Amino acid sequence: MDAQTIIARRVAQELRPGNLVNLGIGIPTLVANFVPAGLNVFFQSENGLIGSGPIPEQGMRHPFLTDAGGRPISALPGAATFDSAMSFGLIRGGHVDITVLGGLQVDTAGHLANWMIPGKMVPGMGGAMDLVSGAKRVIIAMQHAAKGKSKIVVSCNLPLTSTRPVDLVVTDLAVIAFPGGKATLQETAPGISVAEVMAVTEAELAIPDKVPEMKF
Amino acid sequence: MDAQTIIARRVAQELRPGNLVNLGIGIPTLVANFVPAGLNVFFQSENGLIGSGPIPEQGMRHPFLTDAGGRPISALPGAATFDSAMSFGLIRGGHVDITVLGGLQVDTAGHLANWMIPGKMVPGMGGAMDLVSGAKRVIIAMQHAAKGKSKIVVSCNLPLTSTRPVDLVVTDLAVIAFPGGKATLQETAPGISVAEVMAVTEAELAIPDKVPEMKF
Amino acid sequence: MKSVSVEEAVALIPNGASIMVGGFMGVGTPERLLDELVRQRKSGLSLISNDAAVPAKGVGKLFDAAQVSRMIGTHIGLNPKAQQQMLSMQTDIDLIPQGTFAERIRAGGCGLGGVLTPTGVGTTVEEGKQRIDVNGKSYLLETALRADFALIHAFLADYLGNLAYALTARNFNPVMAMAADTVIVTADNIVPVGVIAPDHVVTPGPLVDYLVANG
Amino acid sequence: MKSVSVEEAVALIPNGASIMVGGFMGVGTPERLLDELVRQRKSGLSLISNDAAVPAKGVGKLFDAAQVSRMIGTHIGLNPKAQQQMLSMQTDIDLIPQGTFAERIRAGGCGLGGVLTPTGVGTTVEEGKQRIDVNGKSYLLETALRADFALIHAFLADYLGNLAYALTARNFNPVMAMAADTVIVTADNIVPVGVIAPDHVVTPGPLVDYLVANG
Repeated sequence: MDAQTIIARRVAQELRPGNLVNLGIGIPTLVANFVPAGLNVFFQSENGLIGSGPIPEQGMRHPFLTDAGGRPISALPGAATFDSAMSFGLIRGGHVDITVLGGLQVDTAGHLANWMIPGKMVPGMGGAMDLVSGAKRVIIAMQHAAKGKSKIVVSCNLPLTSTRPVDLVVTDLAVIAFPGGKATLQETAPGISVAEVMAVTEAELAIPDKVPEMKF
Repeated sequence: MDAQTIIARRVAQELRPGNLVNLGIGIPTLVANFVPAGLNVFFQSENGLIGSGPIPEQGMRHPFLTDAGGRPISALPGAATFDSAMSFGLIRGGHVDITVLGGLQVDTAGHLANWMIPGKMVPGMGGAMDLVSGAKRVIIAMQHAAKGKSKIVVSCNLPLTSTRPVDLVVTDLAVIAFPGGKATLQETAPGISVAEVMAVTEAELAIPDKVPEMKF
Repeated sequence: MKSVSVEEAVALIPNGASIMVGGFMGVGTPERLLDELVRQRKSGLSLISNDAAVPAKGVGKLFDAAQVSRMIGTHIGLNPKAQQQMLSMQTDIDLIPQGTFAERIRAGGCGLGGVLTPTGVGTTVEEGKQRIDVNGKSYLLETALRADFALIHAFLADYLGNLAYALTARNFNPVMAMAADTVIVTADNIVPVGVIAPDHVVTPGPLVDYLVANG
Repeated sequence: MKSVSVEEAVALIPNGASIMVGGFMGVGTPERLLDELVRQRKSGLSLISNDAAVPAKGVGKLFDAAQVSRMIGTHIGLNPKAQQQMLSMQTDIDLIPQGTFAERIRAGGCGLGGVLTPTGVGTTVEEGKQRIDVNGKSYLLETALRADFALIHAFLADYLGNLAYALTARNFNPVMAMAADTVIVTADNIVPVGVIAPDHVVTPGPLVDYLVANG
């Protein structure tokens, strides 16, 4: 399994029946591919849709049915559309059960930075700040390190997305939660030892007595 | 013409083509009866409708189509329904061109009291405060006096509905506007002299050189 | 979303709960839930409803049975029982402007702390509230309103809980369906998925916790 | 409501005007109005739009022709020209959270001075804003946003200007149609009164000032 598949499959295990789920762009989008049939989760696209489905065949696409990146999507039976004020009312009001987002850095306390690298081009935060402030559960799906540097850091030096800590981080090497506000290793990826995770993690992780491997 | 008809007919003359109009309960409701055919005004009912029409025949009424007092109404072709947040967004946002409301007192500066008599049962302000705060033009349709006491007063002693002054008061005796924040007699009712209006008005009215009679 | 009987739905509501009830003068109110609230003799309810309707109709039934200890609303002028209970201090009734009522509930449902409204500035409504000026205009800070339960009535509900409303029976139902911990819905018509087109859904299914089965 | 040609509609907009433009990545944007804004070489525009779309699409066309001097939006990541114009200080671009963007426009359209949102508290977004605590939770006061013109695209418009939107092309159009002094609409389909049922109207006709005639 490649890194992205490990992350996406593991995140998919967090979804519960009936959950309303918002997936960010990049690795988070892949999570939809690993949702068990019959789980009946609803995917929200923040441009105004609940019930978004896979990319339709050529010839079945409609220019007025796209995801938040502007790419064609389909709608499943029972879909609902709404305007942007309602869409972010759902997000900010805690009606979205889970949001899965990419990350640049997550720190020991669970703070996320994922929208801006000072000195580089600033694309804008889009919906990220609202999603992290408002969703019931925030899951970060990202590579454990980028260019050899740990993305799990002692303290974010990039601008924060929100002061609300995330709930779970899933990387290609580990699952990390934040009980009591302290980054804690929950699982390791298949074939990866606790020592290997610690070696490539800048932040100090709390290590429980037993750290199981991810199960697929 | 009786007092109510004078008031309602005169107020109807204030409506302009395409206006979105909200009529309060009581005399204001009668205004709809005097709108010239083809003027194309839209009536809003604040419980969630634009395009409200007259009471339908028995047997054509629907329990889910009522005015703000809960009475059956009809809807005209091109009607639109919406929720209460939208309805008051239209009102507060200045999208309602004219609201016609009843009044208990209007003072020299145009301040209105129309929702509460201290010591008496308090029914609640309903939508009155939003309508007076938000509508583009506020017209008060009321009797000039009640139980021999002028309702056009020096200063309201009843609790105000809003600090925003009303634009026009139409009574069975007079039309009063508030140019420069000063109650000014605009017209008298047919057969009523300026002196007669002044005699029954507590507030001091500015009297222009020429005060025409209402024309019907 | 779970489908339940009306008895099961109302059994979820404890005495003393805060309940938002959709409807405007009883139009668009979930009458079956109110009948069952009376039958199960729920007491000490905190009612959040636009008005008190009239006796024997809508939330008026709760005043008939003296089940309301507190109410936030905008108008009770057509229900003499609600008025009596207010004057005899049996029920604590807080009357606020209707647009403010709608926005406070919407704020509660949309995760906003409150809104700034010009309505009520300089009137008795201002008492105890913060006045905030923006660009030279004065507003009152009106804070968000939520409840334990929202009791909602729709015209159409599909098997997933997507809701559509009819005419003036929509009123406060859509905003209330977002502003409570538990949302219970009755519908005139329960229909298969797809009967309500995506663009015609007003309240998306994931907002609904319990849909009361029809007889 | 008045029916006008696309040339007449755009001629109403002066150089330097503030314009809200509906659409999300160009989906639900009134393309004909944008083509005409380019053809009439309107300059110095203050653009209020969720994003900068992509070159040659939606509001992207205004960046292609360097007609935007100021923008308030949430994301410009997919339009390199907008990014260049921001970095070269040719265009002053204010990027804010998308939910805040939607609420500020809604507040502008609904006569609210602003809203309290938790989004952005403790981040760079808080700079220069008032923080207000309600019930122990912190919020930012975000003020209302309005424009001189709103350029709106609907799927259906009837002869009275009632509008309905299709799928994700709805997005910011309904809130913007309430938040501008003058509202100009294009529609895929202009249809007789009654084709859009009252319960399916999203933007009522009285909000529309100009409906652009189809060819």
